Amino acid sequence: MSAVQEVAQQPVKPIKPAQSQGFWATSWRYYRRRPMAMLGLYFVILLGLVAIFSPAIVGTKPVACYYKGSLYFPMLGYFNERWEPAIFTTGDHFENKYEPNLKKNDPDSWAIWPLVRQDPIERVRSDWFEDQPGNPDKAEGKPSWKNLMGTDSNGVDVFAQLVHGTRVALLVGFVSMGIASVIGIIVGACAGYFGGWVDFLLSRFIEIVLCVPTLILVIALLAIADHPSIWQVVAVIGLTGWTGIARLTRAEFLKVKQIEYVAAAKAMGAGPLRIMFIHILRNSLAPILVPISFGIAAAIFTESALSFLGIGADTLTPTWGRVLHEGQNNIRSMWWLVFFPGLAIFLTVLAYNLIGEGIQEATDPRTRDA
Amino acid sequence: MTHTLLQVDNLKTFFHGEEVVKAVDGISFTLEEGETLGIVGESGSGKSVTSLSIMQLLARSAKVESGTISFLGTDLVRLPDPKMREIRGKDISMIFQEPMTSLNPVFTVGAQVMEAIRLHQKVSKSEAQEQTIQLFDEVGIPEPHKRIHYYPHQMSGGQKQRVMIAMALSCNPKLLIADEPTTALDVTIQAQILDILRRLRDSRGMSILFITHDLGVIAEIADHVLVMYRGKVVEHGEIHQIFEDPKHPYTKGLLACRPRLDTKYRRLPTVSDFMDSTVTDAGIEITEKQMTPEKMEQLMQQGRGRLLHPKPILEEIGHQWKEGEYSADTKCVDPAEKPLLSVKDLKVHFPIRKGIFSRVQGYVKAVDGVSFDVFRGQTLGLVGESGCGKTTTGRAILRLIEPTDGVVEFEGKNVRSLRGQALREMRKKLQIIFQDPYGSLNPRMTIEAAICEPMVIQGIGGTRKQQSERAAELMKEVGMNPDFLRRYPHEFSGGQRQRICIARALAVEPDFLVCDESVSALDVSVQAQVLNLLKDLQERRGLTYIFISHDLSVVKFMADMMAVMNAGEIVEFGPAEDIYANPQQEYTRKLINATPRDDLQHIHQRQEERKQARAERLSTIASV
Amino acid sequence: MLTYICRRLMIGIFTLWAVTFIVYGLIRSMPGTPLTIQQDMVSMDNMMSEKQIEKLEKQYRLDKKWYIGYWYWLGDVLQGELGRGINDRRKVSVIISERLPKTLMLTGTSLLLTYLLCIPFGLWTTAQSGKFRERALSTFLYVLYALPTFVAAVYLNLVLAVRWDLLPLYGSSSEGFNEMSTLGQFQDILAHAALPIFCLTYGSLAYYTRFIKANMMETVQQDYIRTAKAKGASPARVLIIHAFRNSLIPLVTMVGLTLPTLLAGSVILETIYQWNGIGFLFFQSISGREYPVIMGLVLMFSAMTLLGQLLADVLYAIVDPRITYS
Amino acid sequence: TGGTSEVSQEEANKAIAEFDYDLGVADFEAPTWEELEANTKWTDKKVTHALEDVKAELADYTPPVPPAEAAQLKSTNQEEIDTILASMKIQPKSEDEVDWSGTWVHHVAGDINSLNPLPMSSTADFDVIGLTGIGVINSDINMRPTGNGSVVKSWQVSEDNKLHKFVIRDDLTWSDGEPITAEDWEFTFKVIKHPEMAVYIPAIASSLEKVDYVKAYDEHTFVVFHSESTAVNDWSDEFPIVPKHIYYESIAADPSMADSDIHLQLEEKPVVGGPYEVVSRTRGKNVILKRREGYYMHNGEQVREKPYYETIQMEVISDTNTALMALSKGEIDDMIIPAPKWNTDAASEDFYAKNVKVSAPQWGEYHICWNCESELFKDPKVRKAMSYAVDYKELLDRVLDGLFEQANGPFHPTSWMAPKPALPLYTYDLDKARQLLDEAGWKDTDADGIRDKEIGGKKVPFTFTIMRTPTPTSEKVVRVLLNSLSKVGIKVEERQTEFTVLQQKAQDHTFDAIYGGWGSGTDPFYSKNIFGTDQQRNYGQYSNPKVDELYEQGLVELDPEKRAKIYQEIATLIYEDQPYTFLFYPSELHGFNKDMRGYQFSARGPFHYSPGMESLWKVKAD
Ligand SMILES: Nc1ncnc2c1ncn2[C@@H]1O[C@H](COP(=O)(O)OP(=O)(O)OP(=O)(O)O)[C@@H](O)[C@H]1O
Ligand SMILES: Nc1ncnc2c1ncn2[C@@H]1O[C@H](COP(=O)(O)OP(=O)(O)OP(=O)(O)O)[C@@H](O)[C@H]1O
Ligand SMILES: [Mg+2]
Ligand SMILES: [Mg+2]
Repeated sequence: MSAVQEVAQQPVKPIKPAQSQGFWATSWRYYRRRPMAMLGLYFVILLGLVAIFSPAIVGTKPVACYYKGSLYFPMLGYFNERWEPAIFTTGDHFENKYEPNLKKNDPDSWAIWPLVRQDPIERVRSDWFEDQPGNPDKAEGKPSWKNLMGTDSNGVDVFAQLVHGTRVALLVGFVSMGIASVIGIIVGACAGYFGGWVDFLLSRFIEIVLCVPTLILVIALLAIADHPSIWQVVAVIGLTGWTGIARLTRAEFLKVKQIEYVAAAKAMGAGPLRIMFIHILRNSLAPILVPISFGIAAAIFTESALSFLGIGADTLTPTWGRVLHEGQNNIRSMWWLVFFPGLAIFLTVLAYNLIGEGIQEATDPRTRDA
Repeated sequence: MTHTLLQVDNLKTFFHGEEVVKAVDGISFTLEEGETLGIVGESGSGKSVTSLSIMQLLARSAKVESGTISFLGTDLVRLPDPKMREIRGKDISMIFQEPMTSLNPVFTVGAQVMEAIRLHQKVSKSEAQEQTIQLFDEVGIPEPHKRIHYYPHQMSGGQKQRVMIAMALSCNPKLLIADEPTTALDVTIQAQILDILRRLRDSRGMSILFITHDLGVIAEIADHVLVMYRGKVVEHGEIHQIFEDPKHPYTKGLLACRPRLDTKYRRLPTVSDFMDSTVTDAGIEITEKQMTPEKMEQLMQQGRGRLLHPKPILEEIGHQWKEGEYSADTKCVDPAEKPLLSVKDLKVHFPIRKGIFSRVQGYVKAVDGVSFDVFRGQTLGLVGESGCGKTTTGRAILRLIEPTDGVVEFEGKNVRSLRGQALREMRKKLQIIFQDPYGSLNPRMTIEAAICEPMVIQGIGGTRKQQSERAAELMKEVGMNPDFLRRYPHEFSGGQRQRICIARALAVEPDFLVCDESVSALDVSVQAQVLNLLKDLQERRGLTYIFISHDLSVVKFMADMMAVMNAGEIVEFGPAEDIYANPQQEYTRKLINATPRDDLQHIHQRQEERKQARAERLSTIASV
Repeated sequence: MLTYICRRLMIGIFTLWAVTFIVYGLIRSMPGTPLTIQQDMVSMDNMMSEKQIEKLEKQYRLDKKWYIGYWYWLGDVLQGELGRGINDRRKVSVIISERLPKTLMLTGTSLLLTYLLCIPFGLWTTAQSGKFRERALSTFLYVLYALPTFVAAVYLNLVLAVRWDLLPLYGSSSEGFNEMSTLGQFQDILAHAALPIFCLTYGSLAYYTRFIKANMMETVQQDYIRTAKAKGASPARVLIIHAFRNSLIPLVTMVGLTLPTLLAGSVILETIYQWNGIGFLFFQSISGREYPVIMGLVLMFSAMTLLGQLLADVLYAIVDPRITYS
Repeated sequence: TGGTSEVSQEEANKAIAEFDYDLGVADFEAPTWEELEANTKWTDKKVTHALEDVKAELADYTPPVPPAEAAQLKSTNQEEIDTILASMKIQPKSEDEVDWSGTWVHHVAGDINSLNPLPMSSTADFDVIGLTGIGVINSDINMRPTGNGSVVKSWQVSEDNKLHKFVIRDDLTWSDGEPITAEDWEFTFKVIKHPEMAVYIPAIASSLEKVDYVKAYDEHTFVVFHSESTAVNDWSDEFPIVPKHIYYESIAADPSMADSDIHLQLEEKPVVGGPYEVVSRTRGKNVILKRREGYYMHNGEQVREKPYYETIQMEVISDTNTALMALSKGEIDDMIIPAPKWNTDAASEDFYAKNVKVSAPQWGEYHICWNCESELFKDPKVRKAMSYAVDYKELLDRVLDGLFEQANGPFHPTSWMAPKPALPLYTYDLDKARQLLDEAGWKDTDADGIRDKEIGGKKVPFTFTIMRTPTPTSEKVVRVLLNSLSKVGIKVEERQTEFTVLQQKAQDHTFDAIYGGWGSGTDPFYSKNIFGTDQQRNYGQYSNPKVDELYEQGLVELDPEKRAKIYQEIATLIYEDQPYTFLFYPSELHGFNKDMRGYQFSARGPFHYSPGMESLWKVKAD
């Protein structure tokens, strides 16, 4: 019998190179397919762009200007005061009033202005721009076309503060949680994987850090620093905020290391690092991702809470937490001081969580296709 | 008078992952009440998916594209979930293929069976426990009173499988779907289980959908057989018809490939000896090939012979080297040679704790004083009933479990004293294929990564690219499509996963390999291919194996020396052929006798018994 | 296991020693001493004389190096004496125990409520994962999360206490509480605690719910869940009995980590609601550099933290039989 | 818990026997009565009856508008505020107007630490003790010391002003019925002076530093022996007293006054001598005071003014938002309104429904303190430049809502010690500031936008840190300065620190600049510890020998006219040296329930003088 039978209607695919992408590359490929997760990512990227271009979006210093025969970029002053060309400060005493001074001192000058002419630090006065009245303050500072999100009780534009505050909002979250996750995961992984006396020592270490109140640590550390800035605060949040992650990692490792594939990896001769970070960690992401994604957002709260307690950043750095804090003092009369930063924080929390959820789903081959 | 219990019509179940996988592609069959339908087929041909489609328990990415599954007149495909739930467990129950991962790790096995009972029967807790103990007893779990309090990880593979069986049987379903229910069971237990199934079927009119690759088992139990190949049914017929007069080349191949206790093959024929499949635009074309006698001869003659222990040792253990009794190419190791692996008085005792605060209650003596030597290039077969400590022995050798006592020497070095780099070196040479293939694959690693990993770790195989090429090659060698490399473990069938594990173990080109039930889930054709591969490697590279299996015919085919284990101890040790021909122990004899038989006479006899039993039942029903 | 617990408790004492040693060092290195504030409290017209300051420094052991001061403190503790408040001259144990019940009432209820809510939320969102209603609930919880407590507290007060006069504005009990009937007392406590408990609870819901969901999503992929379904167990049963049990490990960790918050209280809420609890005390003690009180509180927090960790570790072995401690 | 004394009776007895009350005064040999009378020439000092006097003064007073009408005003301008103040200060014309059974719920922001007057430390303590305690000296509304007529019969001083003799009235009783005698003063003084007690009562001990002894010569006469003859000895006569018969044994047994049962009991219900007594105390919540009959009635006769309120409830609310809501809701009757809330929460309809708000000047000032020893601020020119760089208009009108006045010195212009005529105010003049900085050698030589100067061979940029405490106003105020300084080429970092940290750095002089404020003492002599060389509160290390000398003179000069001149001169010198950049004089902002009457504002607010709290009353509802 030499029947030729057609068995399956399987489509014949071109034989692809068998080379497959790495775990993370594949995860990224799947991540991209999740619209909500991508939305979250886009939002964070948007925040990043806003952070980078904040002085061009809103500010009172020209993005670029031509003055007395040279080209300047005064907006850089928003990143660092020293980057503002001295000719405008100690030189010709512009006192932040660029428009009238440019015209007065050099009729040939020209300037490219930020999209919105508002300042994140100072109240814009009526003599700053020809066609722009001064900012209202206190309860009069309701959102309006001039001040999109209103002004705070000093008359400083809230929109400008939020836009410039994204720099801190992003960095605080990423840096503090970056530090915390790295320490937390490493410590937790070692403790959970090795067990025995390693676990014993590391667990005691975790406990000690857990027990030392952050508040005390913050006050003590900031006292040591000569010029405490937001970075010290970030460092402290990071250096103390890892214990939860470490405990969760440890617990997951305790569980996952019992599973057969760990034994399989051991049998292959995989070293502990490989087993910990390639085999177990990938399978323990679920509980760790949540505190991280929330932690990134929560750092904004912590920053504002610290300023509530009287420790924290200098006020010349606009932050969301500061506007919120300002809102707290005027909570009944100036709702916009709470609403807009609250909204920003909400969107950030949402975005980070969508990303977190996306990562979880994209890294789990069993849920990827669903 | 019978009526149709299950009717599957043109069922198509596809997976929608990165590419569409047509796992089940238009199959139809019917199952009468009280009937047993055996499904055999190539590994990955869609057997499990079919059964999961019936249960409506498909993975999230799977979808029933078309077709109906009519169970007693209701279409299960379109049945809302609450209704389906009433059917599941009560009317249809299922034994899953991989018992290792199918049991909830945080509940005692007893609790899990009791739950199944109490979900569908109104019984008290103690009654349910009573029933559970009885079920455990029936499926051959020793000490059921104690075992119901064990957690899955404390049970051996076969024991877990029996728990699954007990669970599925607990509610007297109308339809039992058994997906490879006996892969991890030794033959005695397997016989016992088949007996139970037969009894239940005949006394209660239960229908069974029996999926297996083991034609012997099919022969023992099935009325009809369905042969699947790549998602399609290629042959369907009554049992004796299939065995007597197979039509499809694939079926013919299957029947021919199976190693029997009495075959004399050195290498096994594979399905490719019976047919050719070519992939074309239209699909797959199958051409039948004739098995020529020359080829048969070649299979009988070519390949390595057996390599026995040095003569003095043979003498010592009571299997004297008798010139002429062994086949011509059977050799003995030179007496001067040192054993590659030497196990002395190995003991592994697991503490048993009870309650939260209580201390160790006692010990399970999983391995209790095992000693043996394995020489380079040898295959040691390790058989014994399920739970006797085979896996534990294998793991203890690799130090995946710290032995309680005893010495394991590999290449003259005590394995227990190795640390760090030395341990790594040892593991490069010493590999193990785990009994639980699914569990031993990292769910978040593509199998390419999984197969390449040992090469990466041991720093062999050249560049990444070369490593993936080698991975692709290995895939081909174990009979799988290299395209699958980008998939994840959960996207494979049971047999495919097993092959992946084999490929992974071979990736580092080890000197010594412990194969723990490594071919149990493979259909005979693939099994033959893999076994041939292992033999070839042994011949080419002088590999040494410890081959753990409950399938005596496979062990006999593979092993040079054989150890029979019982309750943690080796009860018989000697040249494999000797032991088969002349078992010394009652225990060994029992094992050999219990091997399923698939000769036609036996099948006819079974069918006769069957008819009788059915007639009896019908008459009792009529008289009521 | 019992020996394990005993051993851990012994080690815990050592850990406590290390923690208190570090904290003592830290608080002594914070700028300012109890005297800094006391000097300021003296009226405008007067100053403390050098002599007086010296005397006080001696009394508070500020004249000694911090590590020496620590041993004195430790000596007192070993004699069962935690020292005395500086402003409030009572014994530290008295000061703390006076406030503890109030804080416990808030935090205990809130923690209980959080877990009682987030577990069903977490399970529900797992079951409904990806559906619109799940998204809606999650987003709503994120909104709550982003809503600062002090904002919610003030608005709730404004509406419920001032405008509608439904609930008391602040405080933990009404005047004449002791004369009320038991039922009346209960109602009174409930009315006073309602808002602070709400404010203390709502924010963390998103976090815990998401946490549970994340772990559950991991678990429901496992094969044994399929087995449970094959038994015919209802989705709720599958989720609650089979899947949930398997995602308890991280949850237990979380419980262990949140246990100490029972004693921590919340500075902001306690201030807004004039709820004299531990949180406010702690904050006040730090600003006042009330070393003995800080140390007493730290000792208490630490003991609780250690207990939380121990509890979690013990529970691991209970919820997952594969984990053992030898 | 902790209520039971761990000390056994025997131990207690031993402790009592061993406790030497004279330990703190052992060095002083008091003269006998005869010696005293023989060697001293006494002059009488004024003794007044505060409440009676106010009543008498206002007996014929007609308010500009009826109080009920004034209560409708919303204090949007000074005129309205003045009207409210003028109308509300009235005293009842007849007994019937007063709600004698009224309750006054008085807001205090911090917890009441102690009901025992000795260890009192917070303003809230001070409020309670003001109502429950008695003292011999009152401060009148102009902050001048007078004898307290409801306690003393006569007050005489020696020629050198070192001996002060008091004869107290014989109708005074403690709340447990025991008479109050001169012994109680002597006893209390010894307790305060006792070295062992210093740690428990640091505040009060410091006020008696310059008093050698208080001796009771008979039941009603005691003499205060001052160690120096100064213009402010009168104030040292005033210290709170505790009953000897209660504390004599208990303090000896338990000097901490916190452990033994009796002290714990006294802490909840002290034995007091003042118009009110404590009926209940809930820590962190409130203290409820009741009018004490034994105060104004003696042997069945009314001997003093009957206090208006039957109950005064000191309600602790630390959060101002909550307190304001409580005020709106009518749950509290008065509170200090934080400046940022004046035009917001305290201007809302629900606030005015039950309340009025008023403001009145206060003798305090806010400033930026420059560290005069630092390289940056050594030069007075630089400090002056700083003062020119403050945008006062922005600060006062915008940031401070026009509530406060610009300051130019330590003394409020309305006070007797402020220079007359007033010194000119500093103006916002960046060009002047630049000029002064240039003159001081600070120029932007490297064109990086920041001025610098060569100091000791090293180029030092003009950057500094300004510290402040975490209050909303401080932040805004400092911002104004920061913004303008950045325009003159100075980079300022602002550092918000915890109060204690700030305080410590101030005391250690490890700072560049601090934003801060001083409240007012009773007498300008206190400012010596702020501006005197090396004084404890001289955080900025300002030093001017002339000023030091003047302070010495001011302290001993007894003639008020000459004294005023001395302090005016000090203020002028400070104005010239500008160790501080003075910013503003704060006003007391206060909200009252519409039912309240009788409040008048002293330089320290409506309460902290005599009669103060006692003069407030509640109108009877119709
Ligand atoms: N989740 C999945 N995604 C994609 N493909 C899958 C998935 N699960 C199974 N498959 C594919 O479906 C096909 C049928 O699988 P099935 O499990 O039914 O095989 P089987 O006949 O039971 O084989 P075995 O005997 O090896 O268990 C296989 O080729 C497998 O690779
Ligand atoms: N962790 C453990 N704790 C307690 N008992 C265990 C544990 N692991 C295995 N056992 C017990 O040890 C015995 C031997 O188990 P092992 O897995 O070696 O059997 P096996 O011979 O491989 O059986 P099978 O063929 O069924 O896989 C079994 O009775 C099992 O219940
Ligand atoms: Mg299968
Ligand atoms: Mg096994």
